[in-house]
Amino acid sequence: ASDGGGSETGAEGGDKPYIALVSKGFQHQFWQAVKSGAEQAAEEFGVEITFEGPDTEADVDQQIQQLQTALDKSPAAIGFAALDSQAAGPLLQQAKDSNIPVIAFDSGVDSDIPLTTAATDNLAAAAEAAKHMADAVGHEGKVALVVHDQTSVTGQERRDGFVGYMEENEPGIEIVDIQYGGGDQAKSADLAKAILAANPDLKGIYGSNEGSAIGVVQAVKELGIDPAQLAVVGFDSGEAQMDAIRDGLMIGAITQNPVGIGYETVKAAVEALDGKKLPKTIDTGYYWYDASNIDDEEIQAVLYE
Amino acid sequence: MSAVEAATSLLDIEGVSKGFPGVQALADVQLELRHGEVLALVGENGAGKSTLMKLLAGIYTPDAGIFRLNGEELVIEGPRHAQELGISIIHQEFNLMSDLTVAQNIFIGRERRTGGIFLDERALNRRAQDLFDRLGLALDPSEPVERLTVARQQMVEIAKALSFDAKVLIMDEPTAALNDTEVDVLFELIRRFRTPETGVIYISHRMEELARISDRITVLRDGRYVGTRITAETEPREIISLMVGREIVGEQRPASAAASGEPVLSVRGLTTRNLLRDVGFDVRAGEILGFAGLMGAGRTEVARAIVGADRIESGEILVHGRAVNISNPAEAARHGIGYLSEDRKQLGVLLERSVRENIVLASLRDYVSGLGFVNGSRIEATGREYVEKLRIKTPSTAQLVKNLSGGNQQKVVIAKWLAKDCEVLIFDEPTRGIDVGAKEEIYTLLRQLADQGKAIIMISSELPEVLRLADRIAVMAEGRLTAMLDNAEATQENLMDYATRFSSEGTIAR
Amino acid sequence: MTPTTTQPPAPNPSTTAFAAVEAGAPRLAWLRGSLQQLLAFASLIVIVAAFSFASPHFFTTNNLVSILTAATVTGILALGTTFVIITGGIDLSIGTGMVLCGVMAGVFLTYLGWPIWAGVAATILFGGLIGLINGVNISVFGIPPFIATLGMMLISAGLSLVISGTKPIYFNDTPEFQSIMNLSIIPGVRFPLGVAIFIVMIVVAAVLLSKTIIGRYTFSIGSNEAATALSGVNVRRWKILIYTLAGLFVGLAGVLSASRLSSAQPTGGMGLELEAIAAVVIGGTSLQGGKGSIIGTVIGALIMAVLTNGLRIISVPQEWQSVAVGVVILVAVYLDMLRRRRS
Amino acid sequence: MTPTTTQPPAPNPSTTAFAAVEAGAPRLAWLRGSLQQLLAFASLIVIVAAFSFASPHFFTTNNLVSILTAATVTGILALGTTFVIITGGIDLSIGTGMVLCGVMAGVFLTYLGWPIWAGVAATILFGGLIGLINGVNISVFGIPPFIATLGMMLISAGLSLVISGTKPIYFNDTPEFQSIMNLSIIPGVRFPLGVAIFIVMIVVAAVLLSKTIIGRYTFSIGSNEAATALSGVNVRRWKILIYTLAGLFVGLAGVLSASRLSSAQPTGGMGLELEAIAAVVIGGTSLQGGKGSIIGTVIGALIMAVLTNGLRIISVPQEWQSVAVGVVILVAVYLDMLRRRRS
Ligand SMILES: Nc1ncnc2c1ncn2[C@@H]1O[C@H](COP(=O)(O)OP(=O)(O)OP(=O)(O)O)[C@@H](O)[C@H]1O
Ligand SMILES: Nc1ncnc2c1ncn2[C@@H]1O[C@H](COP(=O)(O)OP(=O)(O)OP(=O)(O)O)[C@@H](O)[C@H]1O
Ligand SMILES: [Mg+2]
Ligand SMILES: [Mg+2]
Repeated sequence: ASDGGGSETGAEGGDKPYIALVSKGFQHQFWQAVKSGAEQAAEEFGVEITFEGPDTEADVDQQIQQLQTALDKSPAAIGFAALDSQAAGPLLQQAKDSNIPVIAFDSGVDSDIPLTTAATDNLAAAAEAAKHMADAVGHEGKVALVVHDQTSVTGQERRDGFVGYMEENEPGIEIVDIQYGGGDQAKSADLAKAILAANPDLKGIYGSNEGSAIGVVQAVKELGIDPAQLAVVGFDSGEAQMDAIRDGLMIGAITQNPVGIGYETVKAAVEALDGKKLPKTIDTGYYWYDASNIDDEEIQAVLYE
Repeated sequence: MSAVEAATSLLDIEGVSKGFPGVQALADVQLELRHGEVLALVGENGAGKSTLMKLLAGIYTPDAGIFRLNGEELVIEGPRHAQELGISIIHQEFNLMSDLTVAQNIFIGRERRTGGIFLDERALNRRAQDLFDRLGLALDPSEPVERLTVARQQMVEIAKALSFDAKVLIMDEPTAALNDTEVDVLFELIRRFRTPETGVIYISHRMEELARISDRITVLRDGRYVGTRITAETEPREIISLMVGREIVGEQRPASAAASGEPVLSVRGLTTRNLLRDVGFDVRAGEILGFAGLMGAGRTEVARAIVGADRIESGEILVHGRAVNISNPAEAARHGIGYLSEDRKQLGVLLERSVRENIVLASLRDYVSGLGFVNGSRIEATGREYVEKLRIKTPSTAQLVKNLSGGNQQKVVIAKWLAKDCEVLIFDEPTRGIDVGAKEEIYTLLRQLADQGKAIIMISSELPEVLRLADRIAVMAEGRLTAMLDNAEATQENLMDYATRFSSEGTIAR
Repeated sequence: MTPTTTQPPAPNPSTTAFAAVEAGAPRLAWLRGSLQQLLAFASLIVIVAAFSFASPHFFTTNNLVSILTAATVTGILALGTTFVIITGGIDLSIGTGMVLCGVMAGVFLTYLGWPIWAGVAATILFGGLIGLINGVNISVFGIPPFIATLGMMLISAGLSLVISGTKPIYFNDTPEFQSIMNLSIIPGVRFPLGVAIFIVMIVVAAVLLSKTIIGRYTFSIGSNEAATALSGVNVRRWKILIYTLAGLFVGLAGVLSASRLSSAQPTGGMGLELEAIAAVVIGGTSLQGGKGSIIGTVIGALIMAVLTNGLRIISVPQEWQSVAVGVVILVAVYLDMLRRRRS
Repeated sequence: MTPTTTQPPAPNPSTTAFAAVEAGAPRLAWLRGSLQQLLAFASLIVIVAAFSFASPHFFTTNNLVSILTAATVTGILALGTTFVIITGGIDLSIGTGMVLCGVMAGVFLTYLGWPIWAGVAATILFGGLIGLINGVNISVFGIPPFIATLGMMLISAGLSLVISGTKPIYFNDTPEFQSIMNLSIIPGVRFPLGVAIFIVMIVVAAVLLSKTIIGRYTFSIGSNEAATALSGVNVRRWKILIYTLAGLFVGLAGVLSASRLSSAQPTGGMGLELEAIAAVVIGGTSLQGGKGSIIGTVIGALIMAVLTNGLRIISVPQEWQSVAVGVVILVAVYLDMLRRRRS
């Protein structure tokens, strides 16, 4: 320990402005990619950041505590991806009262406090996945969903976007089962196997995030199902999913632009500190990728391993 | 004892049977307790004494039989009901809550509450203190029970039983853990408890006590009623033969200090933080060294310090003249020293494991092949050998130890150490709860072991036992060795004298 | 022939011999009761001092209040669990049970539109009901506590989703609901009502455990259940009562956590039981039963909350945080052991 | 005077309230050894029969193999934990410890490029090391098992992230690695090698527990640790060994789970410990120590796996699934109790 005044903590970072990011997750690849985007921006704009998120996306309370701690460190600005906007209400108010600008990211914060939101339109992205699924199964037959979470907004939007598209546009397609695997690969694999056992004539499965999608691929492998008989559509990237697409086990997946989300969030925070006017939303976009375009430069830029 | 003839029956039991899987513990047993008497109940280990008493205490339900209290037939529905009927019992095994204080234990279930839930600890302690004053017991009401020695726990049990307004007081081997002095206190308490309205059932394996305290003696054998005798008119020999079904010839005291072997274990200047002060002695191959002393004199602590169960402050342990460093019982075992604890339930048996597993616990390594496999059939053979040798009453060696009677559990612990080939065996109260017949057999076994060249330390609170068996006798008081006598020099009187040599005048003999 | 002397017999010689034993042997045990907590408390002080030294943001009124706020919900759960653990039992259902209670608060207040006091009372009683069912399963049906409360943990987790329709329930009709936890009761300082409730509950639990019949039987059952039963205590009924009591604390925790989040979140709660049990055990309560204290539990809960907060404040990278918490818990408990052994 | 009745009357069931406490207890214990497992087994059969009846897709070779596959990793964890629980201890670190072992497999095979056999062996030994540390913390430093392994749980969770850099590690250099779990060993049926390994480990664990000295001491220590120590058994050393053994199982589980996913996932694992402990306890092993069996644990693990799979097969809505699992566990264990009491 130093013998000085003890003021040289990472949180203070000398004279650089400090921006605290509280995300919805931390451990998963997706969030790590968001983090790396944020770090890029931090370097570029000369700010100090910290990046934290709860262990699971069900843990609203842990996130609230992280937000509280972030506020107690008196940051220059806060980036926040709310698990539940209303639950964070009092703290957001506290931020506003202390004149700390708040930038929402990943999913909207249902409040007028955040100056802007950098996010993917999950409903549209899931609909895009559904469209490709419909094409792959020839617009008829049974499909099922393995979703990562039943209660989170992203889980619900990626489910509802997919289901909604099918209901509206694809009368020949029947959704026979929706199960939730918490994004855990082994668990998702086990439940995909159960779905396949119960529905031997299933034509396709959609996995709503990386862990779910890889779990489905794992089930296909373990059951030795001919990939031509079963269309697997995924979400997000990661090496395993990219390999599965290259190997033809998966027809393709939707990727967001997590690096972009992180980057835009910090950038917006810096602009807010500089007193610039921000747009209401920053759409960070999504992309469909499959064997045909996976190695394109544009796609590679938004994929992470 | 005019009461014996005149008195009417307080408690009457007829045709009682109770079976456990594989064991018929009681078959058609009868018993009559008269007003104002102390009825001794005797029998070999496993004869069914405790089982019968547990039926009276409402813990077991009989398979058949009739109970009458003051002539009135009744069914005992549970422990609470038994208490309400005025039946109070001191169990053979302690039933104390070790984390609670003495007073809390005594009045558990009978607390006085204010406002429905609040307790007054001070009032509770006062109540307990009143009780102790009345009984003349030196117990601290606010002391946690876990800190009490076995003997003092027994005192708590006794105080608890006497704190009920009981008509029938049942005592299941209350003196097994007590010393002569405490026995005197207990007998005084029993005498005071006895009124024309009350009666006591007293279970013990100590024959000499029966003559002192009981009016009549009822004998059980193998779960059956054998007979009842008036104490004053009966020779102990007759009782024993009723119990055992044969004559027991108690041998005489050992011829003389024949043991002249090498000192196997030597203790020098043993001092512990709590109690022991400069204890030193030798034990030779082929001898039995007895340890006498009052409760808390420190005999157990000497044993525990030797085997590394407790920390030594200063002093040396030498095995065959070489100083050894023993910091736990496993190391003691490696140096060939085994210790049989006085606390059977806490430190002796594995209650939930089988008889044979308990018997081979200390010697298990002898039953292991190279790869760590244990030889089950050899274990079974050893188990059977000791079950027969010590006449352990059990349907099989696979029986769980908790289903054995108290005395048979004690035999299992003894068997555990007999099965292990130790050079030095320290037996702390080895015959606690063991019946007269079996005691003789155990004495014989110990003597045989000594004759094979083993060194044996036997701690016992029964002076006759020490005199009967030990070649030399060490006497302790207040953590010091006050005497080391040859058997020939020792008498009950001088042992007692040395055992009460308190404070500085104690001389260290070697 | 029975001399009914009023005078006790003269103290027998052996009493003198007791003196020696009493002087030494029990010393260790004698100190345990009071020292254990002091030592855990010492660990807490050291940890607080270390963080205060490491960051100027740590030892501020606001942050200390944040720590207390973070400790409130787990702490209240831990208070109730202390009773259960002292009986030698365990309660795994407190985490998801609390979540279910939060959802029920939403049902009572938002779906059914009850007045706030009724909804809060009903929620706490609902927690009691969960505990009652646990108690009956354990006491009457003889299901081991681990299994009985594991079953309840799963059932509660599922029912929370079912009842809420897998969506958070917001307290739109009773916006005052959030003041139960959040209302600032000291002008100038952000000292929330919830923390005050926590402090009151600590006192209540401590009194219950040390001064009342329920506390006495809690220790007695944990110390030796069979012997307690043999003494004529209706152990079954008391165990049911103790689990019910723990359930009431769960209900209260449910109210406070829902109030804090201004919403009933139907997910989560898993893992909270381990945190609460950890607080209890760090505080010196033995899982074997028979020993424990409320003050110990409070210190345990504070150690956990301070660690979590402090590591964040000094910006330890998140992946290292759980390593640090693990190591500190091990070291803190080990030092306790060491000092207790020495003394 | 001694009426020598020839035949004792047949024992009839005890009727007082305390039958359960005392009179029933020995009876129960006498039969427990053999009956316990049969009864848990009966529950398993009933559950399997019910699902087979409810869905034609349940009782198919493929699905049964799926169930076994799903049971493998938890099952292997539960096998090792059985030893620990029989000693009266607990191991909360198995879930995240397994994750850490998977990450170490990635380090050995991918980062360090070791040959596959060396990497696998090192991973299993690494699991043993985790167990060894637990054992030392518990045995030498006297930290209660709950705390010692809770600390290790947190440390492992953190280290997995630190070591992997929070990224999955893929076994790119050793693609054969995935065949450890997935290789189909029976032509025609998709019977994976991993399941065969599970079966072998069941046998190994059962032999260790019932036929070797380590098993004997496991039971002795759990039954009465102090008495075992006074019998000259080096209890400390054996406890360290037993935790190390459990760690080796954790290492193997880490290999199998990483192999199954062809990657070392640095997250997750929390909660797995409760699943494994639940399997052990459902299988009749007592958390008090001294009692238990491997076959019971296997049945417990299968009950859990069958329930999870079957409820999915019959398409019970997810939110109801955990309710159903909870209820079935309660009922299954209760029926066990009931039948054991009766018999
Ligand atoms: N719960 C039980 N289960 C099975 N058998 C039992 C049980 N309790 C007692 N027994 C058996 O019943 C018989 C009588 O036991 P009991 O304890 O009444 O003997 P005891 O006369 O008190 O002997 P001791 O003098 O050794 O105390 C013994 O053979 C014992 O093994
Ligand atoms: N440090 C200690 N902690 C707990 N108990 C202790 C300690 N030291 C001694 N004791 C217990 O206190 C008692 C001390 O007296 P000790 O047993 O040595 O005397 P004793 O002559 O064997 O008398 P007794 O007839 O009571 O066994 C023993 O029961 C011992 O186990
Ligand atoms: Mg008896
Ligand atoms: Mg002694």
